[in-house]
Amino acid sequence: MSSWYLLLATGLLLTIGGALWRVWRGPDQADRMMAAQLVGTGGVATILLLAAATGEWAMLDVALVLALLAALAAIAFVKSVRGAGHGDPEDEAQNDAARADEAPR
Amino acid sequence: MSDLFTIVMTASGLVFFAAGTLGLIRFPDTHSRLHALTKADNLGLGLIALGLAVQVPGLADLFKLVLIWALAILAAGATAQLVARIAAPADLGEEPQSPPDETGDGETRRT
Amino acid sequence: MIAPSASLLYGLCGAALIGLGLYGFVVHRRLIRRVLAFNVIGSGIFLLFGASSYRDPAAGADPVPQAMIITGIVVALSATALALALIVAYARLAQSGALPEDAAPGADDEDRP
Amino acid sequence: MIASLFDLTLCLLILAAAGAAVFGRAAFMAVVFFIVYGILIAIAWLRLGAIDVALAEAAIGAGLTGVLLLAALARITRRIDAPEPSTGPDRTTLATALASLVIASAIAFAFLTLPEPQGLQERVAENLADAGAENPVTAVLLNFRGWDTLLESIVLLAALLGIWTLARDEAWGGRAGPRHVTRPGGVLAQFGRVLPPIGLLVGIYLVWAGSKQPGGAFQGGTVLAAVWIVTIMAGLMQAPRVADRALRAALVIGPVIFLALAVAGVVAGAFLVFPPVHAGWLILAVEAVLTLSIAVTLAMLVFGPPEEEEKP
Repeated sequence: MSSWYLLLATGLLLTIGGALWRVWRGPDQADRMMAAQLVGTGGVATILLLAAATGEWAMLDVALVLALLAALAAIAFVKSVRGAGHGDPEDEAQNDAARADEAPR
Repeated sequence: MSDLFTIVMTASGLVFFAAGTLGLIRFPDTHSRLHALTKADNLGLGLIALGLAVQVPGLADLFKLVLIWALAILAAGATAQLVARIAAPADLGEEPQSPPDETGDGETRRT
Repeated sequence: MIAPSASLLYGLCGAALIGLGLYGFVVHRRLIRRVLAFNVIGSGIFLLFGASSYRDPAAGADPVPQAMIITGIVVALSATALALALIVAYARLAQSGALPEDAAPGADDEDRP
Repeated sequence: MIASLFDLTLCLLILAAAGAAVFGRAAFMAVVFFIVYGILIAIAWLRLGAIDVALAEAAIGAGLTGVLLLAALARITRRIDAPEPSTGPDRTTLATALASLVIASAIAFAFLTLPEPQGLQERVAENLADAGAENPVTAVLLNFRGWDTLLESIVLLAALLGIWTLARDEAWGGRAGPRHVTRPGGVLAQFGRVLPPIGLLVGIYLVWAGSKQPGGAFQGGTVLAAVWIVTIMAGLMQAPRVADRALRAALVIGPVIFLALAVAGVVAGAFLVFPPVHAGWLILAVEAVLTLSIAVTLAMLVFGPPEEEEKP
């Protein structure tokens, strides 16, 4: 069983490699960020399989932390696109305010 | 028996991951690539977690598996929404059935 | 053929990372790229350290290097935070992301659509 | 054999991500690659049997560092002069590449010719019973090499002070970092409501479990800091004022109590020595306050120096 898990995990790494290609190609920043998101999900799945392969189930905690913080970078990214990194990516009116605010002081 | 279940489930999980990556590489624009990512990958993760659920030694580990999947779905749902809103609207031109982009103003292209 | 051990592969990977980071640290003009390269050097050293303490997997992972690496990761983060804050403050004052003595044109970055 | 295949693939991915972070043309792309790199390195630590390190790397490398870099990049690029055209490799680049190659090869050679490993596993295992923690890494961090941890918590504070000195005079005392705005009831605000309860649970669990299994004050503290950062980025809370007394108390309570216990150890025998009988609860107490201080300090490091508050 252990070999099976490792084989699958290697397969997952290859899909992560595909995502790396998309981070490289872009073309948009959004593409790069979402591909990084896939690496996060794939990484979580890889860790689950590693835990099963080695029987070290404490590794699940690492997957848990990774899944918990998966959104952190993406949120920082959508924030960074608006204003000085603190705007609301969902609100047009406040976007305008944020843009006005970012004019040189 | 449970080993067979695990093998089938984890293998199908990998298939979904592969499909997601294929979509990420092959789909023509940002918004359809978002679809590939958020749906296929989280299904793949769910299948792998389900397959391993019959192997974990304790109830706590089972709970962790469920929590991991729930968190991954939550994160993917929220971030896909947010990133889709700021993705460059040029992509939308090729995709008429997409909802109108409320906020996109092409700022993603700036840097 | 004997399969290479995990420690061997990751140790060599760590050495290569140090080389990569060193190159980027010297060549890049933009300060934020230097911070990235510096972090690559750092994690390469950690990986090398961790791998060299895991050459005998039967004995288990050595807890002392692990503890030191955790300390190192946290210190690297605080150094990165300070460096980035300095770079942001510098960019605000000098309207530039690179130091004046590095002003000669070189490989630089641009996000292209 | 399959294990080696996995390790080899992972090493190649790590090198690809690091290479792209170093060689990539766009700064944003380099930052994204660095985030990806952090995730991959965390997996590598699992393959080296270091689950504790993997936890720290997952929380810091893949989580906090990404936020820091993206926020800094957003603030720098707005002010930056037009990017300059890239030129072909000149003599300096070639010389640097050659020098880096030589240094990396020398390190690889040194690694390959290391003498037989003489790890400290056995020494640690022998003394684990008196250490007050069953997880050997926690025992090393808080007991055997408590010095490192004590000084590290002070290094964190020093870095924060350095960042705070970058505040402009008129902004001093104000809230750390920019004020985040979000649409009430929007996706981000909702996400910011759902995540913190789970994150708090996970963070505290990691600290509590850290005495027996992988986890501990640093890993738990980082998760708690990340949760706080999410709440503030979602606009549900505001960062505290840097002049706030409660904030300052939270920043120093960890190092202060650790230091006080270390000095108290002089009475029992030596500096920074926990008597074996009491080591268990003493370490738990130090971990609890350290977690608080580490979480608050890390979050404040990410928020940055205080800035002028926006006029509503």
